Formats: sequence, structure tokens, C-alpha cells
Amino acid sequence: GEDGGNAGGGGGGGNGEQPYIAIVSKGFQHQFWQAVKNGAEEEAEKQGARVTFVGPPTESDVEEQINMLTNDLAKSPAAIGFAALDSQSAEPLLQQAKSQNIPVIAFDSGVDSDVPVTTVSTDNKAAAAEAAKHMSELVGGKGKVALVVHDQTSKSGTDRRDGFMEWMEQNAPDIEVLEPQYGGGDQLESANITKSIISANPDLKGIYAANEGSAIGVIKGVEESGKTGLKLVGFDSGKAQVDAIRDGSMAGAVTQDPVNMGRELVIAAMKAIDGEELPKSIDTGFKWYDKSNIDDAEIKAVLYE
Amino acid sequence: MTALETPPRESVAGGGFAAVAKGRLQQLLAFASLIAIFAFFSVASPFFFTYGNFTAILFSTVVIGTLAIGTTFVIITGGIDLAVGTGMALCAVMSGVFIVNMDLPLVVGLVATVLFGGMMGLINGINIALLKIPPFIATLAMMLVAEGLALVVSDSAPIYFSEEPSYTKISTGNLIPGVEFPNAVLVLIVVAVIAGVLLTKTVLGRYTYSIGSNEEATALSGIDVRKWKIAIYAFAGLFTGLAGIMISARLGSAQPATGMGYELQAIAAVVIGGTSLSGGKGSILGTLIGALIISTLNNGLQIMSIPQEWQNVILGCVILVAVYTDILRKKEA
Amino acid sequence: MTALETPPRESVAGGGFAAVAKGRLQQLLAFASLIAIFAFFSVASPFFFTYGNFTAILFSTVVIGTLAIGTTFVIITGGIDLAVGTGMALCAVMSGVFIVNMDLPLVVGLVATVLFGGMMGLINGINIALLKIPPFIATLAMMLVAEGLALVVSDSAPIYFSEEPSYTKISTGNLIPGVEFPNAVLVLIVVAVIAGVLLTKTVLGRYTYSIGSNEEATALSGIDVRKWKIAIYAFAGLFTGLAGIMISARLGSAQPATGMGYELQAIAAVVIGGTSLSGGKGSILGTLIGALIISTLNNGLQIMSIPQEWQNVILGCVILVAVYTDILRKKEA
Amino acid sequence: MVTSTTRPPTASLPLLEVVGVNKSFPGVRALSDMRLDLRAGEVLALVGENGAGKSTLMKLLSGIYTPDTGTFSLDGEQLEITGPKHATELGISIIHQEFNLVPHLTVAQNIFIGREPRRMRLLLDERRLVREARELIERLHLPLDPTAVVGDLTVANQQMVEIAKALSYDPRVLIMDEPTAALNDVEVETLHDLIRRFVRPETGVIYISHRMEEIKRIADRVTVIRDGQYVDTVDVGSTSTREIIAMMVGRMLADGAGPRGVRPDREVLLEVTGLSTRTLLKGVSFDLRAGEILGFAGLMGAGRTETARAIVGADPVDAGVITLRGEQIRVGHPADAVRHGIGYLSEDRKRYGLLLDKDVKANVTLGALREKFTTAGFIHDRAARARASEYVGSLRIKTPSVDQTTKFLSGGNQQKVVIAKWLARDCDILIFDEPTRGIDVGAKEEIYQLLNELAERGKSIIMISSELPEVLRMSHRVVVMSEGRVTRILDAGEATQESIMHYATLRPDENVEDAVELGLDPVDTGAAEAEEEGKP
Ligand SMILES: Nc1ncnc2c1ncn2[C@@H]1O[C@H](COP(=O)(O)OP(=O)(O)OP(=O)(O)O)[C@@H](O)[C@H]1O
Ligand SMILES: Nc1ncnc2c1ncn2[C@@H]1O[C@H](COP(=O)(O)OP(=O)(O)OP(=O)(O)O)[C@@H](O)[C@H]1O
Ligand SMILES: [Mg+2]
Ligand SMILES: [Mg+2]
Repeated sequence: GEDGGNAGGGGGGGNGEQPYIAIVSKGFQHQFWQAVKNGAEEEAEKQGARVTFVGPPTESDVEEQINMLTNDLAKSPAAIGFAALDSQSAEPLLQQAKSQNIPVIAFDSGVDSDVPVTTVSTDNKAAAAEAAKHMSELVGGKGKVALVVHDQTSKSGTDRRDGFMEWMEQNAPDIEVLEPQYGGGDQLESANITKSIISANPDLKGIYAANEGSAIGVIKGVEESGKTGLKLVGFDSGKAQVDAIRDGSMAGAVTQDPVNMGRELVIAAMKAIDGEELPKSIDTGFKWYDKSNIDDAEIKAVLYE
Repeated sequence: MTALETPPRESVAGGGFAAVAKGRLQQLLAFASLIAIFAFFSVASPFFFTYGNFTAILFSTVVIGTLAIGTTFVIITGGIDLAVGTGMALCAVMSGVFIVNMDLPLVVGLVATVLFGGMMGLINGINIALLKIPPFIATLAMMLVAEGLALVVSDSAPIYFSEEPSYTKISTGNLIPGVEFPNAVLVLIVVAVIAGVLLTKTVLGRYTYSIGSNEEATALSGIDVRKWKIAIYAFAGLFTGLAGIMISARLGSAQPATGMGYELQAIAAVVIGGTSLSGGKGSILGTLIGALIISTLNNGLQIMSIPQEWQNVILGCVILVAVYTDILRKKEA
Repeated sequence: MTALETPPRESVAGGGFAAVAKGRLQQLLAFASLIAIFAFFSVASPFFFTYGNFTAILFSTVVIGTLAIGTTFVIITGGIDLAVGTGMALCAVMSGVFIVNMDLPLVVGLVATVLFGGMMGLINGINIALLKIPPFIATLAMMLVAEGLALVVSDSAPIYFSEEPSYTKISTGNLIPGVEFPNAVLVLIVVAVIAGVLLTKTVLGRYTYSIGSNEEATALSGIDVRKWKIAIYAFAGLFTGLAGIMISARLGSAQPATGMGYELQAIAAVVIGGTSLSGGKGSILGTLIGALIISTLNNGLQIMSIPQEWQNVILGCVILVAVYTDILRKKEA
Repeated sequence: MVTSTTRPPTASLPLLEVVGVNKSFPGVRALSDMRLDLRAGEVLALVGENGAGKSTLMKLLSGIYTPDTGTFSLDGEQLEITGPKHATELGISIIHQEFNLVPHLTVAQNIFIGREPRRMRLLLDERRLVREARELIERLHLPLDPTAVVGDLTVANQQMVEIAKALSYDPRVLIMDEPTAALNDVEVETLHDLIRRFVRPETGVIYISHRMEEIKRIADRVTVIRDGQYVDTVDVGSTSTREIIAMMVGRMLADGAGPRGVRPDREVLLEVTGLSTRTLLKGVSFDLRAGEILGFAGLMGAGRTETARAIVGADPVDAGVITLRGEQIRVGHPADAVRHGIGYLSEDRKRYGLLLDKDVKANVTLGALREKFTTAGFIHDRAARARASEYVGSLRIKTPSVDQTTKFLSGGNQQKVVIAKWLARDCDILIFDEPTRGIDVGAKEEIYQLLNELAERGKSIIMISSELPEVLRMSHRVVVMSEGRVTRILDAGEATQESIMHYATLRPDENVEDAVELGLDPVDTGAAEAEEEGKP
């Protein structure tokens, strides 16, 4: 890029002393991404940095994300945080960032490129496998289990689906996993889907919801159908899920630590700006929580409402 | 408008026994598509034809149905409303602000929310009728503004009605004792009846049709078209407010990020129900049937466990066929 | 269509010096809004007014711009096309199938993809012109079908063009040596010029306007309106195919789930550009300006680091103001 | 050879022959056993009451409808007309009663639509198109600019475009369905010249009109139809107008009386002073008394319609004062005008008068809905139906029921529906813009009577009309306009055909206005401001 004229300084993106970190996320409106945003903003304040946080409306808007990354690059930030919807399509821009000497920190899921200096992520597949493991225990290793997933093409959607299904296939031969249904993360649509699944499968044992929106839908759908005894396993947190787990309508959920992801992202970015060495990857981990441990300090710290 | 067509069989603006009977017939035809879809699924899946599934279908029609009723008025005037989806989200958030954050009495909060929807409609109406901004653009702008404001007002976080158990009862409770019939469906029915009466029996409705049929002739007949258009948009906005209540009551929380795309579904329900996008024609019953066709198809395809990527393909084809047979039948009738 | 307005004073359909001059003026007015927006951002942010950012804005206009050009034809006939968004995704996937899976020569694959888009348009045209299904429903159905098929054909996974580096060059390469100017923008310009010529200088364009302005009179003048409508929808479909190529070339992959919502942006660009949804009126230049207004606003607001939840609010307001001043100016002109 | 048995053979051959044609629409028998023959070299007038089936017959001839039974022959050869295009190929061109123009295209583009000169099959040769249109227009002596957009033209000019378009096909049979309904006397004369030049030994014209004096002037023979049935065909020269009318309506009509002189005694109800608009009007002033019928005369584009629209607030006003019963009123919208009791019946019923896709009842009650047919916003359907039926009866609107969609009424009956709408609204001041446009002679008398009755009851009426005899007969006084100004207000005694034409053609600054009338870009000489009448 010819426009990288004032990038070398890397200092502040027009804001004097404060280093400017541009974060381009996979999403914006959903609670998970808001939690990442909050974590990043919190840490930035602490460190005296300025962050902006943008993301496309859905996780299939690859082109829009590319436009957002392009626009943020034009501002010559000191560092970029990037959660790629599709690694390959971002590669030219990542190369541009590299040529402008802007360090890139990947987050959420890995970016298939050697440009990012480090990756702050959790393993969605492993987390989904953890959910599968608990589901299997909850239903006693056999019976029908359904999936309500938020997206069938994005990486987080497919990882959270495949991690669950693969674990089941390998470890629970007596569990029949139904065809996954996709509700776009929309609570209402997920609720309607859930009710259809329950109608069509009177012998259903459990439902796994792959993100917060799906989980809220599943909880509502089950409640409205009046069906009892179903084991629900969720993903992420938020007040609705936490409440459901407290009152027993949901058995438990896996959660990643989005707030911490945001924090770690900014910490890594600040280190990169200062030229410090960084490990190849920083794992922010995931946790299983249910009624029994929901009030543990360790769990409480990773839940958002 | 073509010189080549023969007179239509029905009068939509109502009135007269013959006309009403013909009007019924027309709606029965759209209804026939719905019945056919119902019959098909009932045969195809043993789980479809159950009381529980019926209420599930009805329940899933409530939000889109409410939005579609408001949209029907707007479309009959020859306009369009793209703001109902995100506007609904904003109204849901406002409901949370009124009832949870400001702790207003439930009824006051509900009324305030519905009026807030009306106010959004009012602004649309002013932009369209006074500033002469095309409805598509005026409501597109409102859609964007509402989308943003829902996040701003809620601070991008859902507002929970956990302290207000009676709030969710509006949607999921059973007013009819002993029968499993969600209140939400009752609300939709009541609202539809009111809207239907207003559309066919009152001046507001008559002018809605007149403006859509020939706005200039209506104005020259001494009707203050600007004023009435504003009134119609404001009135339609009330349904956005109501839909905001219905969705947040069902979910027990106001979700600021939801709503985008609902406008298209609402418009689709209206159009499948026989209302013409060029205005002057349409009915509430048709809209309800249109909304039911969509939700029945969604439900049935899921019940049949069709892989989801195929569901949309089939949905698209069935809508085409349903509307086409409808057109054929009307021609023959 | 508003009450009491005097007949349009300017001819957009070309012809005659006075008419052309007036047409230019009208477009200059929409252009003025764009200039004002540009001027504002240039003052507001030091990062906005750079060569790199200009090309970024143009680059981000390519896909919507291409779709909007096709949509312009459809809207001038008085129709609408909701299928361009997901249709584009399906075309992108087909491009992947042709070029990656079937390993056809690049040029053949490209032509096949564009023709595939044309075929989707053809089906829309047949449904609309022969089966008389309203454009909204016909293209809504196609939108759903395309959405599903894109997933079915691609097996819900992106198709990567890694083996075909020349494919991405179509979008991101620089044909003009020594200048950083993406090919995609060149493609858009060339396509726009061709479309503009077709619209104003050929029979196809003339009948596009004519059908939108008075379909019945056009038919009575001995023009086979059905045939031409099918041709116009098929022609517009070619742009969907091209947009499928442009987006997948830019991303280096065919993303089956992307595309939903693009149709609304394309229609918005057309309408902001001064084309009336009731048909008979419009221009390619206007559409391009409309598309540029949207992409410039998106770019500028982000460059100014406006929090994202506020961006849409401002976007909505600015679109309103831009269109309103446009209306005011036209009235005064 | 098909032989015409009913008539002795004449020198001219039958060019077009219609035998035994039936056509029904749902609930309406539009034509039964209809026949007609057009001879080469003649102008055949076709007359009949509103809804008699004239337009339907012409639509059959131009391939828009297909007959239920019956045959057509051209030059003695029996044939089937498959569609509008086929009709033009056969040499039959039609000018429809309702225009079939494309408003967003220019005059030239409209004339040659479907036959645009092209290069390389697809490219339009716009220059040739304009040139050929200009040649055609000049050949026909029509006051049209080929590059003007048709939607901008007045109704009269749009009619001219239709005529040019029809003639551009070089037809053998030219059908004109009420071509003069929108024209004033001067324009009618232009059209008649045109027809005379068109009629050659191998061509023929079918001419539909409700204006009897016109038929006398232009037609050779006249065919009369009634209620969809053939009555007779007679030579114009040997038959009186009264006889023709009697055949049409099936009885003798008494000559209606006009109003009885000036009414200086009555109070001035409405006073318009210095009314000006940006587009045309310059200082229009006049007053209107209670119970008076005030005629408005002028040439096309004189500004009569614009004056009316300005008064009712349909178009923006630059300057001017409107005083009602001595009090100045502000009118920003037609709703304000109607609230003050001023109603406007537009000259273009299709565009400004009717809800075409709504039934007769909805149209009749539209204006008075809130005042007369509702309580608390709810519509009294029964009252509305009763009132609509009443008008269908009293105005003799030919319709199967009040639930019929107005789109399917004949042109004249649609006009009556609009009139009924204003009668239902009961305004004190009624502005009727070309109220008898497209109305048959019998109904015209009825409308004249109605106007008189209204005036008797103290209503004031402004009657804009392009038919001078009508203006002369009906008006207490006549306002004559030219080029956007009032050139003279004539008392009934002074008003004659000659005096009106004199003031109607009075032109303050010839050249500029000439250019405007021709639709060309005017050169601003600055002279337009000179010599203004009526400005305080
Ligand atoms: N498309 C149609 N559908 C139903 N009825 C029709 C249709 N067209 C005409 N009619 C009816 O057929 C009859 C003849 O109509 P037509 O238009 O031929 O009358 P007309 O002689 O031209 O009258 P006018 O002098 O008023 O123009 C009328 O009663 C009319 O209502
Ligand atoms: N509805 C209208 N919209 C826009 N311009 C109009 C309209 N009616 C008239 N005009 C313009 O105003 C001018 C005066 O026409 P107007 O109709 O007032 O004359 P008129 O005396 O009523 O003649 P006529 O009606 O016989 O053509 C015309 O040049 C025309 O361009
Ligand atoms: Mg007629
Ligand atoms: Mg006039």
C-alpha cells in the first residue's frame, strides 16, 4: 500500500501518545462479541491505549469484514486485532499490514497465515467435545440427541457442531445424533425449531445449543412445548442461560472466557507494539459449568450477564 | 390496470352482500393453498397433525403476523415499511427500559411501548408525506437508525424481565383455563380482528385503500392525504410496538440485536396473502393466511427432518407453486 | 406517484438535447450529496482523503455496484429483484464448481458463471412474465432456492481458488502497470459503461423504460412485453453472475452463506440514485452514485472511529438528509 | 366477394365490413349482432349513447378483444384479427378513447415505439428517430416538439401525439375514438384538416364523437348504435342532427334552456385577485356570484385548468388573494378548498378523478365519506349504497350495479361517476373542468339541466369548457383567458363566438408565447412582464 506513509511511527493513529489498537471481530451485536469488546476496552483503559471494535452483522459476511479491515488499516493503527471469518480472503490485507509494520494479533480462532504475531484463542472443537461428554453422561449414554446450531458455514459454527458430533461418534455409539438444525443465532427461530424437533421426536433425550442465542431459543422452546425431562446443554453464558442452569431447566453449559480473550488480546497487542516477543498462541481456555459449580469464584469470573 | 383484463370477481373494499361473499371466496382460495400444505404434511409426518403442533405453528406466527398486519396497511397505501424488524427490536428494548429500568407499572409500560412504536411510524409518515421522501428510503433509514438505537439504548446487552413474571405471561400464559392455548395467539387474533374492522369498516381503512388506488384523485376529492398517510404510518407503527412486546415477552428478555430480516418476512406474508405491492388492494385475513403459510411450511419441513439446506429450496418452490395456483384459480373462478 | 405532483419535467430515457442536459443536471444533484459527504469526511479525518482510501472505497463498491446495475434494469421495468444477494452466492459457488471442481479453463468458467446468473434471471423472468407471479414473490422464492442450493452444491463449505491465482487477479490485480488500482474497479467501470449504453442507446433499454412507464400501452404498441421482460430479467441476471465472480475473486473463495442482505443494499443504491420503484425512470450513473454514497458513508464513519452502534444511526440520518436535499434541489431546479 | 345486400352498390367499394358481431363481458352484453361497413374514401361517423358499445366495437377491430361471434372483412376478404400488432399490419390504426402513451418517453419515442430506427439491429438511431418524427409532425401540422416528454404535455397535446402515432403507420383504415374530446375548436379544425388530407380513394376513417356539429362537418355517413345494437346508417347530408339524436336515444329530445341572464344582484361569493403561478398564470382576477355559472373560455394552454388547480390548492401559488364571502382564505391543499366548500372536478378523470380499481359506490362516496356516511369513523355502508344507487339512477349511469369496478365502465359513464362524487359532497362552489367531456348528447342535456338546477339553488359554478356553444349557452358571464392572463370578462349579452375568439387569441408578446405553445424552449425576452391586467 502506498498509503502507508505515516505508518512507520506506529505510535498513535492521530491521537498523540495513546497507542491505537484496531480490533476487527467476527461479530458485533451478540453477547459473546460484546464481552470480548468489554474485556478489550477494560484492559486498554488500564494500559492507556485506545481501541476500536467493529464486526459484521453475521458470521457469513466475509466481504463486509474485509471492508472493515481495509478501513481500519487506512487509519494506520499501532496494532490490529483480527478474528478472521475466512483466513484466506484476508491474506492480502494481512500482507499489507505486515508491509506497513502493523503487528496483527489473531483472536478467537486461528488465522491461517504467518502474519499474526500470536493467536489468542480457545479451541471451539474441544469445548464442544466437552459439552458432548457431559451430554452423554446426562442421558446415560444412549438415546436421541438434537443440535441447534447458530450457523452452518462459519468456523465457530462448524467447530462447535463437529466437535460435539465427532465426540459422540467416537465415544457414545448408542447415542443417536439428529440432523443439526440451524437457527442463525436468532432466539425466536431457534425456539420454533426446538419445538418442531420435540414434536417430531417424542423420544428425544437431550438438546445441545451451540451458542447463546440458540441456547435461549432452546430453553424457551422446551418450556413452551411443556416437555419435561429433556437434558439441555448450552454454550457461552448470559443471564438467561445462567438462570436456566440455576433453576434446573438447563443441565449445564460450556463457556469460553470472552472477557479474558479481549483482555489478552490487548495485552498481546501492547507487547507487540513495544516489540516484545510473544508465544505463538495464547489459550484462553473453556470451562464446563452447571448447578454445582456456578457460584465458584473461578466460574463466576468467566461468566457474563 | 390493463384494458385486456376482465372485471375482477371480488371487491376488496368491502360492502354489499355479493361483494362480501366474493371477497370471502377469494380468501378461501388463498386458504386452499394453506389447507393443501396442511394436508400434505399431515400425511407425510405422523407428528404434524397434533394439537400441540398446531399451537406451536400458531405461536410461531405471532410476531411475524403482528408485524405483517401493520405492514398490510402501509402496503395498501402503496408504500412499504422496512423498519418493522429492527423497529420491533428497539420497541422491545424500550419495553425493557420502561418496565425494568424505569420500573413503571406493567400496563403503563406496555402502553408506552406500543405508543413508542406508533411514534416511529409517525416519523416515517412525516418523512414520507410531508418531506416526500420515498417510503423505501424513509423506512430504510428508520431501519438503520432503530438497529443502532436498540444497541445504544440497551448498551448492547439484553434486558431481562426476570423480576416481572407477569410480563412473560402476556405471551406464554394460558388465559383460557384448562386449555393449552398460549395468550400470544389470542393477542394476535384480537389484534387481527380489530385491524380487520378498522380496515374495512372505517374511514381510516377506506382512505388507506383510496390513497393506494389513486393518491392524486383522493387528494383532489378533498381528503388531506398527507394527514391520513401520517396517521396510517403511525397506526402501523403501533403494531411494531406490539410485536416488540410479544417477542420480548416470549423470550423473557429484550434482545437488541434481533429483528433484522423480520421485515422481509412480514412483507412476504402480506404479499403471499394477496395484497398488491402497488397498493389499493389487500386484506388482513389474507395477510394472516400468508403468515400461516410461511410458518406452516417452516414447521412442516422441520418436522419432516428435511436437511436444512434443502428446506429453503423447497420453501421457495412451494411458495411459487402456491401463489401460481392461486393466480390460476382466480382466473378460472 | 405522490399527489398533485406535476408530470416529471425531465427525461431520463434520453433523446433530444434539452432532455439530455436536464438529465445530466438531475444526476449532478445526486452527485452533489456525494461530494458534500466526501468534503465532510475529508475535513473530519486526516485518513480519509488519501489515494489509498479512495481506491478502498471504490473497491468496496464493486460487488454492490455490480448487483445494483442489474437491479436498475429490473426496477426501471417496475419490478424488483430480491434474489441478487443469495443468487450471487450461488453463482460464486458455481464459479468454484466450474473452475476448481470441474477444472474448466478460466475463461470458460467465467463465461459459464455469468451465464448461470443469466439463467437464474431467465427463470425469474419466465415466472413473472409468463406465469404472472408478482416480481416480489417470484424473486423471493428464487432467493430462498438460491440460498439453499448454494449450501447444497458447495456442501456448506467454502470453495477455495488457491490453485487458480489468476482468478483472484480478476479482482485484486492491477492491470494498469505501476498504478495501485484494483482490476475490480476497472471491471465495474467497464460494466457500468456497457450497461449505460444498453440502457440509453438500445432497444432493450428503450423497452425497459417503456414497460416501466406504461406496460399496457407498450403492449398495445405491438411490443411483445412478455418476451422483453424475460430478456430484461435474464440480462439483469448476468450481473448477478458477474457479482458472484467479483466477490469470490476478491475473497479467493466462494462463500456459500454470504449474500443475504446484499439485495437490500443493491435496491437501496438504486433508489438513492434516483430510480423510482414505480418504474419508468432511472439511470446507471445515478445507481453508481447511490452505491458510492452508501460505501463512502460506511467507510467514512469507520475511519472517523465512530462506535459501531452509532454508525447505523448516523448512516440512516445522513441517507434521509441526502435524499431530502436532493428532492428539494430538484424542486427548485 | 362479400356483398352488401342491404344497400344499393355505390361507386366506392366496401373497405371494411363487420357482420353479426356479438361481444359480452361478465354481466354486460356490450354488442349484439352488430354490423357496420366502411367504404373506401369516406369518413364514417359512429354515434351512440354512453355505453352503447362504440369503443368495444373499435377494440374488436383493433385486435384488443376477440369477438364471441361474427366476422370482419377487409377489401372483401374475411379475416381474423389476432392482436394489436396484427391490426396495424393489416392497415388498421386506432386512436383510443383513453390514451395509450408511455409518459416517461418523448413524443418521438412514443410515435415510433416498437418500430424504432435501428443500426445493427439493437442500437437505436435516436437522431433519425427525432428527424422522422419531426418530419411527420410537420407534415401533419401538429404543434408538437418531438423531444418533449409526453408526461409533461397537456391532454390536448397528448391527443395530438396519439394522432401522429396512428398516422405514422400509414393506415388504410383509421379509427378515431372521440379524438376531439380533449380539443377546443381551433384544434378540432386542425384535426379535421388532417382527416380531409388523409382520406383518399383507398382509405377510410371511422370517427366516433358525441359532438353533433362536428359530425355534420366531417362525416359522409353516420352509423347509429343503441344498447349494443345496430340502428341504422344514414347519409349525413340528408339527415338532420335532431333525427340522428332521436335514433341514438330512441326518442326526441327537447332543447334545454340555458341560464337566464346576468346576476348582478347576487352577492359576490368568491373573489380571486392577482393569482399568479411560477409556470403560467399572471395576475388572474375575477369574481363569482352566488347562483352564477361563470364560463371559462380560452385556447389550449390558456391557463384555465391551472387557474382552477391553483384556487383549490392543487398547485403551488406564487401570489394572489382568494376571498370567500368577503374573508380571505388560505388554501394549501385541496382538502382546505373542500372544507371551504370549493370542489374541483378535473378534466382528466382517469388520472385525477377516479379510483379506477374501486367500485362505483366507493368512488361516489369518496369525497363526502366523512361528512355524510360515517359515525365515529365507521362507515354506513347502507347509506353509501343507497346514495350511490340514487345517482346511478338520476344520472343514468350505465352499470350493472354500484359494485361494478369503475375501470369497466364506458368513458362517459366514468365521467358521470365523477360528477356524482361532487354532487354527493354538496359544495357551494363547484369548478367543473370540461364536465361534458366524452358525454353523449342526451346526457349532456341532463348535465346542463343539472348545472342550471344547482345554480337555481344558489350554488356557484365555474365551468371550464373548450366547446364554445356550450360556454355560450350555459354561462351568465364568460371569462376569457389567453397565455395565463384574463383578457376579458364578457357579460352574456356581449359573449359571442367571435368576441370570445378575439380575446382568446389576444397575445401580449407574440413570439415568446408562440414558442411556448409549440413546446419549444422559449428565449427569454423579458417582455413577458409587460402589460399585466388585474394586478392591483
Ligand atoms: N372490459 C370490460 N369489462 C366489462 N364491461 C365492459 C368492458 N368494456 C366495456 N364494458 C361495458 O360494455 C358497454 C359498452 O362500453 P363501450 O366502452 O363500448 O361504450 P361506448 O359506446 O364507447 O361509450 P362512451 O361513449 O361512454 O365511450 C358498457 O356498458 C361498458 O360498461
Ligand atoms: N396537471 C398538470 N400538471 C402540470 N402542468 C400542467 C397541468 N395542467 C396544465 N399544465 C400546464 O399548464 C399549462 C396551461 O394548461 P391548462 O391546462 O391550464 O390550460 P387550459 O386553458 O385548461 O387548456 P386545456 O385544458 O384545454 O389544455 C400547460 O402548458 C400545461 O403544461
Ligand atoms: Mg367509448
Ligand atoms: Mg384544461
